[in-house]
Amino acid sequence: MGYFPAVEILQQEKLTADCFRISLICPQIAGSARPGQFLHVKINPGLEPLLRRPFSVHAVNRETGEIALLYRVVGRGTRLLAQKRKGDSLDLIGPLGRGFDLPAAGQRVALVAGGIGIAPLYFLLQTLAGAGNSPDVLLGARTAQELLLVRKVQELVNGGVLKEQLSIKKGRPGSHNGSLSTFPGRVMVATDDGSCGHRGPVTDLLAGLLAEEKVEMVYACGPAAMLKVVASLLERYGVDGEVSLEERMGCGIGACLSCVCKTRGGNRQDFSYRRVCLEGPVFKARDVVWGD
Amino acid sequence: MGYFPAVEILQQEKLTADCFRISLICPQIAGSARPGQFLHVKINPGLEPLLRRPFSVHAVNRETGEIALLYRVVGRGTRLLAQKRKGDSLDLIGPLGRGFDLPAAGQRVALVAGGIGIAPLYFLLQTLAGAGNSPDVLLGARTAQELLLVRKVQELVNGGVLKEQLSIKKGRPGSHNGSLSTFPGRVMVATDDGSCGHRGPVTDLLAGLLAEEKVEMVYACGPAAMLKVVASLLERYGVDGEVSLEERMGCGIGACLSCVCKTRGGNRQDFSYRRVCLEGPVFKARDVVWGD
Amino acid sequence: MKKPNLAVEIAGLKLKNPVLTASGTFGFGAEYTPFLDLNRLGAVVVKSLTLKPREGNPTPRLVETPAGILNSIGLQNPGVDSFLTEHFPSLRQFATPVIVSIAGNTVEEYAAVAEKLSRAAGIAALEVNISCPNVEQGGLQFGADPAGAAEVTRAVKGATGLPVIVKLSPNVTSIAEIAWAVAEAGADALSLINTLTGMAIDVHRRRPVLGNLTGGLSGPAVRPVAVRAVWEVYRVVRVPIIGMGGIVCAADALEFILAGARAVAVGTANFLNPRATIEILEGIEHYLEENEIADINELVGAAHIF
Amino acid sequence: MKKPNLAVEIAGLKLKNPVLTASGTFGFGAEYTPFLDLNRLGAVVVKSLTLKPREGNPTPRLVETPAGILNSIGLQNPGVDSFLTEHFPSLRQFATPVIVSIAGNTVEEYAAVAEKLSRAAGIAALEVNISCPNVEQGGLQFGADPAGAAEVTRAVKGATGLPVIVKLSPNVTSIAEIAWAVAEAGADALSLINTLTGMAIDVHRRRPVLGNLTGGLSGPAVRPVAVRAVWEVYRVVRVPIIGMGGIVCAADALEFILAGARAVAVGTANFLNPRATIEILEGIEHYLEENEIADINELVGAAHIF
Ligand SMILES: Cc1cc2nc3c(=O)[nH]c(=O)nc-3n(C[C@H](O)[C@H](O)[C@H](O)COP(=O)(O)OP(=O)(O)OC[C@H]3O[C@@H](n4cnc5c(N)ncnc54)[C@H](O)[C@@H]3O)c2cc1C
Ligand SMILES: Cc1cc2nc3c(=O)[nH]c(=O)nc-3n(C[C@H](O)[C@H](O)[C@H](O)COP(=O)(O)OP(=O)(O)OC[C@H]3O[C@@H](n4cnc5c(N)ncnc54)[C@H](O)[C@@H]3O)c2cc1C
Ligand SMILES: Cc1cc2nc3c(=O)[nH]c(=O)nc-3n(C[C@H](O)[C@H](O)[C@H](O)COP(=O)(O)O)c2cc1C
Ligand SMILES: Cc1cc2nc3c(=O)[nH]c(=O)nc-3n(C[C@H](O)[C@H](O)[C@H](O)COP(=O)(O)O)c2cc1C
Ligand code: FES
Ligand code: FES
Repeated sequence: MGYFPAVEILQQEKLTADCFRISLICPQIAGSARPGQFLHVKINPGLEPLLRRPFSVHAVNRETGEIALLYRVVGRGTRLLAQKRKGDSLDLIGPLGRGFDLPAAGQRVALVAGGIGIAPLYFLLQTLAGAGNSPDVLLGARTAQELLLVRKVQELVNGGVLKEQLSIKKGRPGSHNGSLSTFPGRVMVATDDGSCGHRGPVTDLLAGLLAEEKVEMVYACGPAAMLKVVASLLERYGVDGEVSLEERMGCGIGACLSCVCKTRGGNRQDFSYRRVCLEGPVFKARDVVWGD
Repeated sequence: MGYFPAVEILQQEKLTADCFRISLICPQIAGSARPGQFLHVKINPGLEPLLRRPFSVHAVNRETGEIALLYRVVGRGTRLLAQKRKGDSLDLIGPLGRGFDLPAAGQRVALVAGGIGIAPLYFLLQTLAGAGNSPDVLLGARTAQELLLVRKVQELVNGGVLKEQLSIKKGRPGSHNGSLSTFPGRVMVATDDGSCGHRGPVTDLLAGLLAEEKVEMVYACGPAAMLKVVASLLERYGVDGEVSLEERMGCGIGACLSCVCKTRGGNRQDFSYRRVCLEGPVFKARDVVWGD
Repeated sequence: MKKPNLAVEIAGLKLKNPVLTASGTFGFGAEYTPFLDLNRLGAVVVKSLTLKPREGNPTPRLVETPAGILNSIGLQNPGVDSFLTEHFPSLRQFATPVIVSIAGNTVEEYAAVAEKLSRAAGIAALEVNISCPNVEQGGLQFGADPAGAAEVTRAVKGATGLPVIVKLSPNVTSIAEIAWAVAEAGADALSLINTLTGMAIDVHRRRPVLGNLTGGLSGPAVRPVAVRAVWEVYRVVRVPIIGMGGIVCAADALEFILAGARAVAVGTANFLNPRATIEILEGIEHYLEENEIADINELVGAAHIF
Repeated sequence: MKKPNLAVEIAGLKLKNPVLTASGTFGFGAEYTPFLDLNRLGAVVVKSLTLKPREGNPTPRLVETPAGILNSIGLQNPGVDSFLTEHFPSLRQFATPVIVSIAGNTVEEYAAVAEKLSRAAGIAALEVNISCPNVEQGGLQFGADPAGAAEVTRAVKGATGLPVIVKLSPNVTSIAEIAWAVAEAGADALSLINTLTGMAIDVHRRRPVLGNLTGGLSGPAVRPVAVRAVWEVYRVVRVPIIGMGGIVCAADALEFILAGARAVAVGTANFLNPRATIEILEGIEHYLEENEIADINELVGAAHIF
């Protein structure tokens, strides 16, 4: 972990209407980051915005020292981040937090990404692919236009995919089973409006996979409501899994106790608070006490 | 007076180590501004900096609709202003305040600028020159390197000036009479360290001029301490004059009473407060009650 | 959809919308006519007036702080008589209620100013400033304790038939306690908050920046404190609340309304954007339309029930 | 020129420099060791401890506001025993005094925590937090009135031989009055300020943002309020003051020192820049050198004489 007050931006790309990928050069982070870890980013010096913003390490290139962030513009900070250009710099702390526990060799793995949740899972996928593990990847979004990185994910996943799966459906969006036949390493897509892949939540696809009883380990990132469903599916099928959580952060390094989430397994009967920034952001799905 | 929330920057030039000229396109202001008026500038949207900053109208081109500001970097706001580039925009209110009362035709005029005080006087000089009046211009600065716009001022002043006057003196700076022989319309220079022109305050030059008894109207802008000396010289010689004052401003339009200065001539015996933004920034030198 | 209703009633006063100007930041209204149509405002609240003219505090009177400003104007004003003859006649031409803020050194002075203003026709309401941190007298010595605040309120109520709004200070241990006392004493509405006492020091000159040493903090920096004040007071008193403190955009104004304010006042933001009031008004209207809320009054205090 | 003296004495404690960490923003110190050398700090003040572990408040616990943050952690802490066994042993390895902040639901709990800590060797001083706005008990009910504040102070003084620093709240009508009472009750030093009570409302969900509804405002936004508090308290009590509230750079720290603080604590700024404490320390040293001031103590309260 280190403090890098001026990390140069190599490139800022707009991927969808509100999602951007920023690449930076920071060999120390590229060299040490593990999938699931995050960076705490001071977008501007001074007061606006005041606090750092946490973003997952999205991709690294250990050779070139490049790292990438993938983010959605949701508020003031991300709006200002989107204005950054090549040559500007960012102030980073990281890599922070506990990353994903990598699966045992040969384990059948599925990654479940809701929206921008693909950010950390893509780095995990890079790592798994590098280790010869070719997981199923389930990608969810509201509409086809908001789907992120499908092609890049496909490239990393062993085996091909049906091409038509990925083109936006013409005509009335209908219910559709997003499952693809080529296996191992399937990329499945779900959209809320059915404009691409399965119509419905990405967790429907996970339910299908789990019913097939071939998945041994699941990694998920996305909105809390989605993760809650993932956790309950995993419990129902008795499958292991990890989820990456989000919470508002102050320090990012375990000092301020802002970012806690309720977990099982502490001293207390009901729950104990653990810090998303330090004990997380990745938790065992079964350890999280979900709110409503 | 108007509100112009997005005025495009045509150019930003660095003139000295800490002085910049910014030119903008705003035909309404260019068309209506009078010398001595100012603009109230929101340098950035949002909170940093929060308040507007007042800057004199430095020059206008009524044909092209261009206006210029001349400013010195002294704090947070001006530092951020100096980062603006061509194509960025500024949020302006103006032109504001009472400008200089123009001299009667044929009046012998002197302009006295201390440092960045040349900002509004240059616009006055433009106007006087346009009306065929060629004033004496006294320019003061700490050192030769900080002298501003000497050549441009010379161009506007009728008659030439001795060239060597304006080159930085080699060797040991010594005492030197900054007066130039070509008249009317002399440009005289004073520097604190004597590195160009007279060594000493620019008010020494004014004292010399007034002693010659040929000046009928004086316009001055610069640090308060300098203006105070100007006012006392004018009083001693019984010469009319106007000074442009600075005070911290909130609204810039007379509503908040932040920017007051002490003046004679109100209801009260001792002093009454008048608003620099509305009744000023230009006041009759004899009306100002100077502090210490 | 039908245009949502923006009209609110405060202290018996019908306002066409809930966006007011904060005393001391909008002069006597005329200053802003080059920038906006005063007729569009819910009401104009003018600079606090005292019985006699006041010169106010020495300069500097203003300093910028992080997301805020400190001011120490010190109630400079031309006095109530001069206001009535010189400023009020043009201001009352507008189809917008004029609320006059008053201050005084003594309870009697408050009453006297209130009486003078009540004799002039056309004033919509009085706002009683017992919360100015920038004067030795007539400010916080009344606003800082429930008994003093109630006393001024009763005196003004006794001196006028106009609706009386009392403006409270956040520089107290319990603003709810003061609000309660003032409401009991007959206040028709409450304005909150006035500025927080603060200070800035010039580290180069090694002395306080402001001529008056301390000043009143306003602007976005204080908004959380102001919203909390409205929230707290809304829970204990039933008189309508005018919320203010750091409002610069419609979302800020809505925070106050959701916390319990029936109207809002815009202060420091006028300095940043002379059209702030109008833009806030339009933003509120837009929010109502977008959320299909027929009447702004439905939102007042809505954050208390969730 | 010789290096200026940065050492100060607070409550009988010799500190090598006046830059401390603010309780609750620096964990138990270990969190910041990847970023700076704890040995360089004047002292480390740890998160407030209670007798038993506490879970703290529901989330969200933090929200950004203009130039500030609202937090409602609610004194989550592992309890004093677990601190002593798990966190303190590594922290005391550093050549920097450890000041332990304590809190409690009752006067007796404050005393009990103080007693436990006094039995452990190596603690430099106690900071008594009677000013947390985020707990039902053990916070402001003691800090909001002079009698309660004095009672806790006396109880802690009676329970420990360690120097006792009492941390005051700005959410009061007169912080000077409380400071006076606490000093009379035997406090060896004062820390000011804790956070200002504030609130933010989510206008989309129409409910308060924080799980605990209200929170404590800190960061640059509150600095003018904090500097004024130090200024006021310096005029009425003679015990040394530790100033804090919105310090992010050396100039900010110097404002507090000039206003009367003998030391400063850095809180929210640690989140923005994990090396903030060190950079502030270096900046203060630079200021002294540039202005040829031989001893930081010369600056303490210097803005009062001009
Ligand atoms: C460990 C972690 C990793 C993350 N990785 C990514 C990523 O790779 N890509 C991405 O787009 N987003 C990611 N997020 C969410 C991202 O941090 C927020 O979208 C971002 O902080 C919003 O900032 P804003 O100023 O635009 O929004 P605003 O709503 O204006 O922010 C206000 C405050 O709330 C906080 N906040 C708002 N939304 C969130 C959120 N979802 N999680 C945590 N804090 C929030 C902000 O940090 C800020 O302090 C991650 C969050 C966490 C905790
Ligand atoms: C009518 C008028 C015309 C001016 N014209 C010019 C000009 O043409 N060129 C130029 O360089 N400067 C001019 N000034 C001064 C200029 O406004 C300040 O230098 C500028 O506001 C400094 O801002 P800052 O953020 O860099 O400094 P900071 O010191 O960080 O500013 C802090 C606050 O103090 C105020 N302030 C600081 N210095 C001054 C000052 N000298 N006068 C008024 N307010 C001040 C700022 O506006 C701001 O509110 C003028 C001032 C006035 C009143
Ligand atoms: C320059 C200035 C002058 C003020 N003068 C007065 C005043 O005369 N009477 C009063 O009741 N409040 C006065 N106030 C307080 C404002 O009306 C308002 O309560 C406060 O500024 C908080 O709102 P804001 O953050 O929107 O400015 C003044 C505020 C400022 C900034
Ligand atoms: C997240 C957070 C947690 C805090 N926890 C405590 C605490 O446990 N005990 C305490 O006395 N003060 C606590 N404080 C208050 C700070 O110590 C400090 O008094 C306040 O934040 C003002 O300083 P700052 O603006 O530099 O942060 C906390 C502040 C923050 C931001
Ligand atoms: S963000 Fe401070 S503890 Fe996690
Ligand atoms: S700046 Fe507001 S009255 Fe002059």
